[in-house]
Amino acid sequence: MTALGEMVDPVPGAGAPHLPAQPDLVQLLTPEGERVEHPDYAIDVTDDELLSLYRDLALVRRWDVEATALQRQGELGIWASLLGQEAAQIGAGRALGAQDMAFPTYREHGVAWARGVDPLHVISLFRGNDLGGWDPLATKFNLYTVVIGAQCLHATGYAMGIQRDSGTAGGDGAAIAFLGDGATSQGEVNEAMIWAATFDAPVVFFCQNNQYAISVPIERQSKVPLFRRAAGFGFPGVRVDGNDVLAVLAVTRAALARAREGSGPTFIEAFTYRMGAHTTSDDPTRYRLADELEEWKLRDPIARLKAHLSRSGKADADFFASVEAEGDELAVRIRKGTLEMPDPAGTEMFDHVYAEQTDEIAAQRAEFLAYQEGFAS
Amino acid sequence: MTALGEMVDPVPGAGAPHLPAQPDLVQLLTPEGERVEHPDYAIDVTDDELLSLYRDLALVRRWDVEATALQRQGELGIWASLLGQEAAQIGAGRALGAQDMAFPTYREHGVAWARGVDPLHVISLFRGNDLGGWDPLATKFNLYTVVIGAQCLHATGYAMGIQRDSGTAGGDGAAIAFLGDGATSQGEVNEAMIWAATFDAPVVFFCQNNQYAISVPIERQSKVPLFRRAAGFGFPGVRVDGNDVLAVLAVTRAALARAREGSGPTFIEAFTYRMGAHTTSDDPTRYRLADELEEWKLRDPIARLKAHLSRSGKADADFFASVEAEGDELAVRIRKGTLEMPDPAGTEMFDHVYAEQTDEIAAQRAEFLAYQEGFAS
Amino acid sequence: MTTLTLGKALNTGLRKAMEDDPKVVLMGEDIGKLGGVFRITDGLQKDFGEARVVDTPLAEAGILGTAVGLAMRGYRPVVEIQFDGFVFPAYNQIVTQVAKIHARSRGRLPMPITIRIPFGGGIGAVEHHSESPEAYFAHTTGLKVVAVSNPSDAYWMLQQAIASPDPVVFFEPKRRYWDKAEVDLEATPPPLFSSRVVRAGDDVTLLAYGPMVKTALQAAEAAAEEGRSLEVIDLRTLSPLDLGPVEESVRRTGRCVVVHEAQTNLGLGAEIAARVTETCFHSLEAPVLRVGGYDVTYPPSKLEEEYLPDLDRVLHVVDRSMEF
Amino acid sequence: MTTLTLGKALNTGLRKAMEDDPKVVLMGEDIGKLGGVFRITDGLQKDFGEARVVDTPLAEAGILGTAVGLAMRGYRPVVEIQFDGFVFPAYNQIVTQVAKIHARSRGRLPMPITIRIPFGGGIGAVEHHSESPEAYFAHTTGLKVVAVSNPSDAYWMLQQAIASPDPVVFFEPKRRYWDKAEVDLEATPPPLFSSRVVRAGDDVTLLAYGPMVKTALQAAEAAAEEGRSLEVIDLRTLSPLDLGPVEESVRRTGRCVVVHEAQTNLGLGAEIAARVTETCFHSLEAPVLRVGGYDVTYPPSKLEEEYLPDLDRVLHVVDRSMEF
Ligand SMILES: Cc1ncc(C[n+]2csc(CCOP(=O)(O)OP(=O)(O)O)c2C)c(N)n1
Ligand SMILES: Cc1ncc(C[n+]2csc(CCOP(=O)(O)OP(=O)(O)O)c2C)c(N)n1
Ligand SMILES: [Mg+2]
Ligand SMILES: [Mg+2]
Repeated sequence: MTALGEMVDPVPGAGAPHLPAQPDLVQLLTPEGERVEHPDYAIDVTDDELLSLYRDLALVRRWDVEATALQRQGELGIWASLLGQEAAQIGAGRALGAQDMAFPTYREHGVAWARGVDPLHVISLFRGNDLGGWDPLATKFNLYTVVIGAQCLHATGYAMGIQRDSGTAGGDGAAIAFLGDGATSQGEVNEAMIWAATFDAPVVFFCQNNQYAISVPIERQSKVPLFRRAAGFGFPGVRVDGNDVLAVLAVTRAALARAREGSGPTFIEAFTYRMGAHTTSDDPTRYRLADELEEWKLRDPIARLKAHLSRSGKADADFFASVEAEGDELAVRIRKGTLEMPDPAGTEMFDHVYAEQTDEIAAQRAEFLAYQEGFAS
Repeated sequence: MTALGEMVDPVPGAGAPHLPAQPDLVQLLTPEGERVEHPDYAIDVTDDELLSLYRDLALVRRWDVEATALQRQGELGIWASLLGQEAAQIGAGRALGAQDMAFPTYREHGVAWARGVDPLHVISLFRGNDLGGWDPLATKFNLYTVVIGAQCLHATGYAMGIQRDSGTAGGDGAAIAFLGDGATSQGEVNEAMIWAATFDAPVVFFCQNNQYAISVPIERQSKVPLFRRAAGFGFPGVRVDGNDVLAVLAVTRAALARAREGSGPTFIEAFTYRMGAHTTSDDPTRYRLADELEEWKLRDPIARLKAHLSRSGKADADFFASVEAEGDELAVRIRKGTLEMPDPAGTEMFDHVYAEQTDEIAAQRAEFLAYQEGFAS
Repeated sequence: MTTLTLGKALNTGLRKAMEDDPKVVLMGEDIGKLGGVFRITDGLQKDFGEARVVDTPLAEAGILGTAVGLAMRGYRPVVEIQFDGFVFPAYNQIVTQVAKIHARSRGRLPMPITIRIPFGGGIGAVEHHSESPEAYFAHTTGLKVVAVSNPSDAYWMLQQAIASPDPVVFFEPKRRYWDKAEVDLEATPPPLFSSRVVRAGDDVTLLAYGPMVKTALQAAEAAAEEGRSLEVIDLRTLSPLDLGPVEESVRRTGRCVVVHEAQTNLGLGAEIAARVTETCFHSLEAPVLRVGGYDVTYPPSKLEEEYLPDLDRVLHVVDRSMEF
Repeated sequence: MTTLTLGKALNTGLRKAMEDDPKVVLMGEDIGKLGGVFRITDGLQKDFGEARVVDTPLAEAGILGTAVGLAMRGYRPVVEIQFDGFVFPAYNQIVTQVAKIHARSRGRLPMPITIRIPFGGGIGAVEHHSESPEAYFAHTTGLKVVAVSNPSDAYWMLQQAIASPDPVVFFEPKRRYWDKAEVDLEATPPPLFSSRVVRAGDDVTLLAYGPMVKTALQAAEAAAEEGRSLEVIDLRTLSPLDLGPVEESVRRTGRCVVVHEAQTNLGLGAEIAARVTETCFHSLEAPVLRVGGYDVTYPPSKLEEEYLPDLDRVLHVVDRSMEF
């Protein structure tokens, strides 16, 4: 029999996950903002990079807060908040190279940001204006995928395409699939890992274990740490402190490099916490205790970097004020852009079903227009 | 990162799988018929039990050979041979207790035999007379499931039922799901393992790794030994010599006992070889070398036990002759029973779609009968 | 008589079914502690325990596949699919197993599984949360399919579906969850697989089910004001279909219009048109006409009002029927 | 002109498509070394290599899901589903991803994926190997669906499907794989999404597709001997439907019968009946009638001849049509 190891996952509902006590957790910045080293994941970041990471974290949170407010005011149908997961997303997003292609779920606003996607394009989806408004090929950021886990196979297939394009295993660029802890239970997600292993596909599975799938805690999906799953499929898994942007950056960079050089997939479990509701439709007080959130606030990913920057003297009050001002501008732009967003034309729904329009849909489109005109007259 | 270990699977296409060199393989009887011990799997079998195991192995092979012949003669639509996998199936089948429920694929004739299913009931399915003729609840042997892997979730659900019936985890009895090496790639199979782990369900996943999924070799499904998969889901996996009926019996017994006592699932990889074609429709010469088969013949599961019984003096020529005679009788019974099998009535197809017949189907049945009578007149 | 929302009627029906039969087990994502994203299972885990109200891992095939195993062990699983668009990971289990096991086993393995699916649009949601996949199931031999339109049916039909020895796909009109009506908890309900005339009329027979029954009734109301009399039939059962009342009606009216949210092409309206035309051929003064969703991908929510059939589109097609 | 079996015509068409476009990649179970269980991909891995003819792990969702990713990367995946009954594990990817991504992306992500499915019964197989699931796909907006009936169409339509920028579900009549006919490899084929009159006639319009075209032609032959003239139309495309030739025919004959192996309830015949009745209402002398599989679980093979429509059942229904 295979020994299972002794490590037991912290139980989120039962108090604080004791991150420092996790022997396998990769961390480069403690919750107190102290820089620590990890034998496998040295990272070389300039002060400017650190500042710009901070800026990204702060701005995506600001975007998120504004979007939540817009939803509350009836301007968005729904919003899936990334609150608490900024470091996981910015760390992963900033690790991506120009050739890499990202396959998000519906919550990766931070990665979208790092890929240069216009926040308003993300907002328009949640407003109900479109099903995905940005250019997924130009931004190298696929459209949001709502069906849990479906994107993991897309990423793997895309990675198989990279292999074929370069003619050498690995080729140029890699794919990265984002997924949640809940998604790990979907058959398709497991198939994606099996395929990736079989074909040594240059793909990274980046799992944000935010402890919940809506109301269902992680223990219902796995009794052992999720990163262990990968070994069963024959490739490495690693658990990183998802609230530590440096560690995430380092671990993701390493995994992407490994993929690009033809050594196959890696599974990254970013251990983090969803500080807000699942979406604006959700009421987390029904399934988790306030205490838990309080514990996690002590590990806030932004406060942590801020503490590091302040204490080490890498940033001063002016810097933080300037980021805040930038955040204010961003919020204004988002709000204004949202309110001014024109409604889509009714004919839109007929125009993109197929690349080659069918007579049937063309006829329904004409009928629709005639019917609408009947009302107008 | 999790170390993956150094063990590399033998590549069936590239010569012989070097069974003795596999450190993790559980074996109690060498290919030469020598009894060896394993620290984790002591087994206490009486001589009578050994003889009856031999008898089972020989008789199911005889059944199998007869069915193949019947198919060649046009009496069966198709036949899925178990040739080479007798020990895996009899070992597992004989490990089952009266309360345990088995969920086969389409090849577990050996398990059917051990459960007391009438071979003619299995034959009638392959003849095209029915979709499964035995009583799955009375025999505690589910109907054959052709959709690869679907039965693994059924077994897990059944095991969850056992838990509920007894009111205590584990309860009385366990479920066992049979699956092939190819099946391990199906999403649903992985979901079954996830569920089983989450709920500590009393279920054993018994995978016959016969090296191929039709033409596709095991390396396409997994680059690491299959039994390792289980650890990733949080429960034990074990690799047993599938051509060693004693080892299979011991390992399966232990896994079932573990399940029954509430300790959750086990994954068993029975390392074996499909000595015949995938089914009678298949031509294995298109995808594998004759050498490979020759190598495996040296590990024949029946010859191995026979050698042990002979050499140890536990059985004499009379015994083997009597088993052969019994086999001849069985073959005659199977052949006769097959040829005499009445064709199903046309109305059969209308009668079991629902437990409560619908007016619609009743009307189609009447229409069908009237139409048939139109021809008769 | 009690006044209940449709959602609360379902909740009450579930509770009753669980009290009546200890073998009823509920499974789904977020149905336990949370009580379901629509709160249809609210309070049930608290009262019946975790063994009978199971928060499952996030895997729909897993939900249906384990339900099959539980059914084999004598349980009556009632599973919740969180939204219509998320039933497809379970499709293999539903189509190749749930629907076939009774026939495969010649009746030895009944599959008394109820698959609850909140369906339809109109709630302003993102992709996959507003679909009407009923035809996929109605086309599948071995399943029975029903759709409820009002609190009373919700209460009764859910209990009947759970009591049915056959697998029932149970469609709930999610945008009507908050609609209220009187429910007689002591009544004798009509059979599960029966349709029902919900408004009598003479000029055109209007068929609907699920969320569109309300729309059809509104259309009939509006038509009445213009002196046109629509007979509205709530189909209730989509497979088997109960077309007796429909044929009786069409023989009187000579005209028939079917309304559903699902894409028109190969939607339920197609089958009904084919059958009614065959059985009522000489009575029909117009072809059976359909008002369905357009044959396009379900649009972003800002466009769903234009996509979904509404009172005006129904009346428009009724007019077309009258013009024949 | 070359004489080819339908299976060989498909093989030849695949080869041509791969030669013409280096982005064509074949994926499926056992399609490489074995050449497919029906040998449709025979020899292609040897000639085009393992990167272009991929023996996949045993997972249909994996096949379709990775095909989506390859399509995003500019490839044109042609996937084989080994048998009709095994497409359902991939159903989620097909319905929620393949069919929707073009619309989701407003055309930025075309999905030129061809899904080859051998379908239909009559080969004496065990469960799940004889089904006709085409309506599930035709009802799905965003997919296009075709079915071939003869070697020439097999050769041309497969290439056209692969060249199509949209996802095409390509149904192959497995029991006709061994049927031979002349194929003109230099011809200009008709458009992919068009139906075709394959035998002219005056009394009844008979519609069929895939394996049933041959049956329909045989029925027309037999009817002719009794002095009854059937016009046979091979639908070829199931979504979109090309009903122009059908309507033209029905306006002349006044009668229409649709044949398919699939269960009748909500099969293609339903949609065709609904549409043809609407467009030809005043020409119809009888309702559009359907000859399909009974609405039962596909039976064990000893009963499949009684289950499947055959020449006699077609003629029987033609008679019923004439009696109206
Ligand atoms: C196939 C499918 N089933 C159910 C849902 C409904 N649903 C949306 S989000 C969610 C939970 C996802 O949890 P996780 O994967 O942990 O991601 P998180 O939301 O925590 O980021 C569920 C069940 C869905 N979108 N897709
Ligand atoms: C879902 C599904 N896909 C494809 C098939 C066709 N098929 C039948 S057996 C088989 C290979 C199975 O291999 P494995 O699981 O190793 O079992 P074995 O036949 O070797 O015992 C395949 C692909 C199927 N039955 N079900
Ligand atoms: Mg989560
Ligand atoms: Mg195998």
